[in-house]
Amino acid sequence: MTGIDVARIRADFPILKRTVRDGKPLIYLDSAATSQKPVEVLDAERTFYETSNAAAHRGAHQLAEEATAAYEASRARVGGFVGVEAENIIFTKNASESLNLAAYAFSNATALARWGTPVDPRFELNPGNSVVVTEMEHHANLIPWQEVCAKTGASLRWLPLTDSGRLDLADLDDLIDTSTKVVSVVHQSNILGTINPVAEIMARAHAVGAVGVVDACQSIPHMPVDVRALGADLVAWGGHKMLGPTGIGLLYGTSEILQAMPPFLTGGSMIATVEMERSTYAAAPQKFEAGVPMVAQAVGLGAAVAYLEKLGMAEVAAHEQELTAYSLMALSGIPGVRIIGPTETVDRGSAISFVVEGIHPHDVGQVLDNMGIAVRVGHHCAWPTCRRFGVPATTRISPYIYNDQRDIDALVEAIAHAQHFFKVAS
Amino acid sequence: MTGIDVARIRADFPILKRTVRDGKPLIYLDSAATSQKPVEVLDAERTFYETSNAAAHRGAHQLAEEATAAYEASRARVGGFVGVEAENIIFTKNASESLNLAAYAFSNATALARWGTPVDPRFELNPGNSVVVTEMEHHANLIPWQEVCAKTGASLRWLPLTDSGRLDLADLDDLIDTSTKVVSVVHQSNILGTINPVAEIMARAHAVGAVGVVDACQSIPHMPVDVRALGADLVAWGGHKMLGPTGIGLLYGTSEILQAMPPFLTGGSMIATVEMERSTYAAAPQKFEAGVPMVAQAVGLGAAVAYLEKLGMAEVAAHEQELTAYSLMALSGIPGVRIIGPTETVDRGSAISFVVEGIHPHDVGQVLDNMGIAVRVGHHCAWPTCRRFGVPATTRISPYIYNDQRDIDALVEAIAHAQHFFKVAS
Amino acid sequence: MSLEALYQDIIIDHYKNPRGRGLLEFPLGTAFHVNPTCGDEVNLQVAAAADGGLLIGYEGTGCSISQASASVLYELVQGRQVTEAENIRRAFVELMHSQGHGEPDEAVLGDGIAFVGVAKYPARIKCALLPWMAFQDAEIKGGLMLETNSDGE
Amino acid sequence: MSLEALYQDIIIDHYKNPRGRGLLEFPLGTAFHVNPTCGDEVNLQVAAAADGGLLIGYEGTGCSISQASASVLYELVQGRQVTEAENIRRAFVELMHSQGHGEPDEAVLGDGIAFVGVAKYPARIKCALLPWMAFQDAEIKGGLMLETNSDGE
Ligand SMILES: Cc1ncc(COP(=O)(O)O)c(C=O)c1O
Ligand SMILES: Cc1ncc(COP(=O)(O)O)c(C=O)c1O
Repeated sequence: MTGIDVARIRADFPILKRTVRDGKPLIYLDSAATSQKPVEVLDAERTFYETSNAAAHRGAHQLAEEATAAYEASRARVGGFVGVEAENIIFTKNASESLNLAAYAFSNATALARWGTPVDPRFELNPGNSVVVTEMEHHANLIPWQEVCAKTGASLRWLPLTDSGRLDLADLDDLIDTSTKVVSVVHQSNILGTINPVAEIMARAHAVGAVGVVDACQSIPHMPVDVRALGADLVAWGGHKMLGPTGIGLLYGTSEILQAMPPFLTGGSMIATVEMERSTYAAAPQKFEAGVPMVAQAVGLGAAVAYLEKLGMAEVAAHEQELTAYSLMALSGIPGVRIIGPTETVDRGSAISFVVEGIHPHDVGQVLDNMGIAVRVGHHCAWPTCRRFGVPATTRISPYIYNDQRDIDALVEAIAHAQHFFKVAS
Repeated sequence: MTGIDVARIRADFPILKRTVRDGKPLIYLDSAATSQKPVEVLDAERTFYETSNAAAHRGAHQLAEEATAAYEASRARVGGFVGVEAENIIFTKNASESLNLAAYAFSNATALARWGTPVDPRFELNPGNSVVVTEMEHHANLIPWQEVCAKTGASLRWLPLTDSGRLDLADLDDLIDTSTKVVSVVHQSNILGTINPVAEIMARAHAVGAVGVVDACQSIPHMPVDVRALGADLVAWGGHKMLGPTGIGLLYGTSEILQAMPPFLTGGSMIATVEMERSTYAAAPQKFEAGVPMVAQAVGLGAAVAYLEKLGMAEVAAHEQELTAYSLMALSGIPGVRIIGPTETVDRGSAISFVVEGIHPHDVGQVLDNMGIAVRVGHHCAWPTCRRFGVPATTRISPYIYNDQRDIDALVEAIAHAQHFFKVAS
Repeated sequence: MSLEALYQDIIIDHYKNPRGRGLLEFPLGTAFHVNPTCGDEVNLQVAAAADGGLLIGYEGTGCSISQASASVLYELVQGRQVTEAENIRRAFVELMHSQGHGEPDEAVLGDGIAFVGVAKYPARIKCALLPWMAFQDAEIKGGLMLETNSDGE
Repeated sequence: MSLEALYQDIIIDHYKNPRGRGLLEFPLGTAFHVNPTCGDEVNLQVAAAADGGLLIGYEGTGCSISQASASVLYELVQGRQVTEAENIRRAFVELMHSQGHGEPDEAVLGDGIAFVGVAKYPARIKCALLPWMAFQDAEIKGGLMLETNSDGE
């Protein structure tokens, strides 16, 4: 038993009281797509709108002061949550924007250099250069790099996977070589649940002088993460998967890298001086935050962080670890069910993908949904990973702090029901 | 008298009941920076989180269905508000992102073409090409184009201003010539209040085969706008200035242009197929919406649109027109006050910039703030426009549906007080 | 709604025993469509017989709904004239947009009427429509239909 | 807080009658700083006299707070040794971060103590600090101070 009191936590999440599909109690097992939000987060956003709403960093009146203070307090809070200074945290709209921001540093610098703007050569890519990802990336950490390669002539490489769903690092030193200018890898896979040895990979990246990027979307919401210990230059994740509002994402960067990167979105609030012909830019984080920011969402995210800190991330991780062990055991026990990804709890998180022999994942999901159980089916934005394992799609559960073993028991029962309904061996 | 009942409207905005600076009632005249939000918008967001929160377009369970339906219903509602189909509306995080999305089409296409990806030649820029803006652009519609030029070798041109704050179109046909590939102009200036003849400019853009972009941030919240009548290919604006939540912006595009443009942010949900080496993309609007979207904010924005539709945009415009006439008269009547921008109501909106002789705008704003009046001071993210008028900054009022003549009376009194306090002639 | 109402026996039967599955030797038009959210795939081909009747070939992988829908499509349009087939296609599309309130005409839709329950599940409508969209696309590519006739479905 | 408490007479006086305003003929270091939100500008120059005492030149445009602050800066550090000036600068920065609760030492800050009210207005703190940041920067550029001594203000 961990220190997480699921019943008490559930009381903080209004949506968990609703029913679905003709009165079935909702069992939400899709937190890897997006988490639910506690009432504290909803209250924080609303209170902001009702008392301090104004354009942060854009006015001198009292509301603007309060909005700016609230926005910046949230930045500091998020920074503290992952062990860094406020000024190393950039607010984006989602993790995809954060990863695109990182990727565009390379295509932008390359284009700027071509026309004579001095840039940090680390970001300049040529046909001889390579970009390295893994075969288990979410599309958000794959396609931006494909686009970078298409725009610069660089080539994309990837670390392959073992049959058990781990990174195969046998050729690490060959794949990441002196041609490599950026290495971007997922910390915890959203489809396999695998937790990768990112510090080791980042060390190799730095050994060849490459910039290191980590996609921490599925790790930071679920376990204590000291982002500096990841050894990366840039770390991206989202707010909506960690109890925060939709519409807010995060990018951590070392001061050094943020200073070296060209801006991404440009416009108001990210400038130092502006003339018709040219502009100069503010220091990070402002440099990367053009336009009126998502202040209310930042405030909501601050409340989400406070909620998680109150629970304690070590407790959250322990709770999920326990649930993962239980789920792996329960699912392995069902004949015809195959887990796609590591089958032991070592270095794996609570998101578990599986296929049920003879039933398409979409149909599995439908039966589960009909019984009130919300899971995700499909390729989970990791289509190449599905191909690697020879499946068109999977069914995925992804529990969080408001789930317990009874939810897994219900899942097991529902899978048996699906097998019965579709008349496949069970 | 117009059909706008300010007292009734004010009752819908909780924040307007608060006091500032030691008990002064809040007089909010900074809606051009961001508007306040009626309780209907706050309720819609909250209800969404409490009942239907899930990742839109990313799941098959009931919550995901509801979230997707709510998100898409909002898209249709926003489209209807400006007279277009849902599929022509793209959700972004703010207007700055919308304008960057437009600008990146050019730098991305240029880079892609260089390495062999076929692109629509309208988006490919070379040193011989020009990009045309105006001298009254918000930084959000200036700096992205400066960056495009820096990344492609194209050059930036701009339509100059007359002393009365209007566009000087005398050289329109010379400035927009066959070298021009994109013309991007503001519909209503956020600093001068000027409403520009964008249809005429867009017609000239199209006559030379250029893409036409309009920044409608300050027009769509304030008057009925049929975006198609603007004659542009792309129109950008934000949600937070039209009663909607922070963290949501809009981009309208013709079907033809959206299909021709390369994607901007890439990742999940914007794809058709994905392999490690290459991906193909979904049709617009999905093509431009990577990652889990700002669903709750879209829902809130839908409620904002409903609120404005209930009032009627023609009524909103009439109310503001009346208030503009009153404000212009009142401000012109104060000795030492100079209005920067048109001094008649013809083709101008309610945002009015002014300087008070002998008092820096920052100090004017401070006195106003101390008396409970929230205005914006500074260059309003239109620094080159300030320079054009030989002022380092201005004080700007920007009333909206919840303001009335008493707010302007209070303003006039406060300006007199500032003149008294700083001992300048009044 | 009960699972039985969604997955009518007819659907399961077409899923487990697809009719006419396989590719054509000499297709006029081929369209490969994918449902990007779940990865369902249908490869659909059309050709015209000497009497103008349609010949249909198809293959695919995916959920029961998408694959059964392809089988039903084959059964309904194989051998029909293009205009007849178009009426059937439109009737099926309309049924899918009925939000479950449609009253499908069995004379037109045959086994297709079994999909009435699918229309209640927005995420599954795309599955059911997948082969029908590929069909329309294949007809356009094969020159059997003008693009402007397309209703965007 | 009353306007009078924010805009103390001393501030208005320095604003209307700036002390020592003007540029140096032979500056060692020059720093041009801008407040990007409001456009306030200060151009600040440093040089060292034969006795090591600082020589200050400045110009600028902007609000009363930023311009008065430059004038006070001149008054406080002109002729001082670099280390003395640094103590004054730190005391001023600290005062600005006191949120209005600071108890400034007049012996160190002279007319600078009039800025105590400014610390209550986050948006104005930047105005007051503008010349002081430019000062530090000019000292670094002029080789009078090491960059690593910078406290990032
Ligand atoms: C591993 C991973 N990376 C990136 C993303 C993209 O995050 P977002 O949807 O917030 O952009 C997700 C989630 O969707 C994810 O799980
Ligand atoms: C004319 C104009 N364009 C662009 C913007 C930028 O909008 P946003 O802050 O929503 O990105 C604004 C407002 O800030 C504006 O007034």
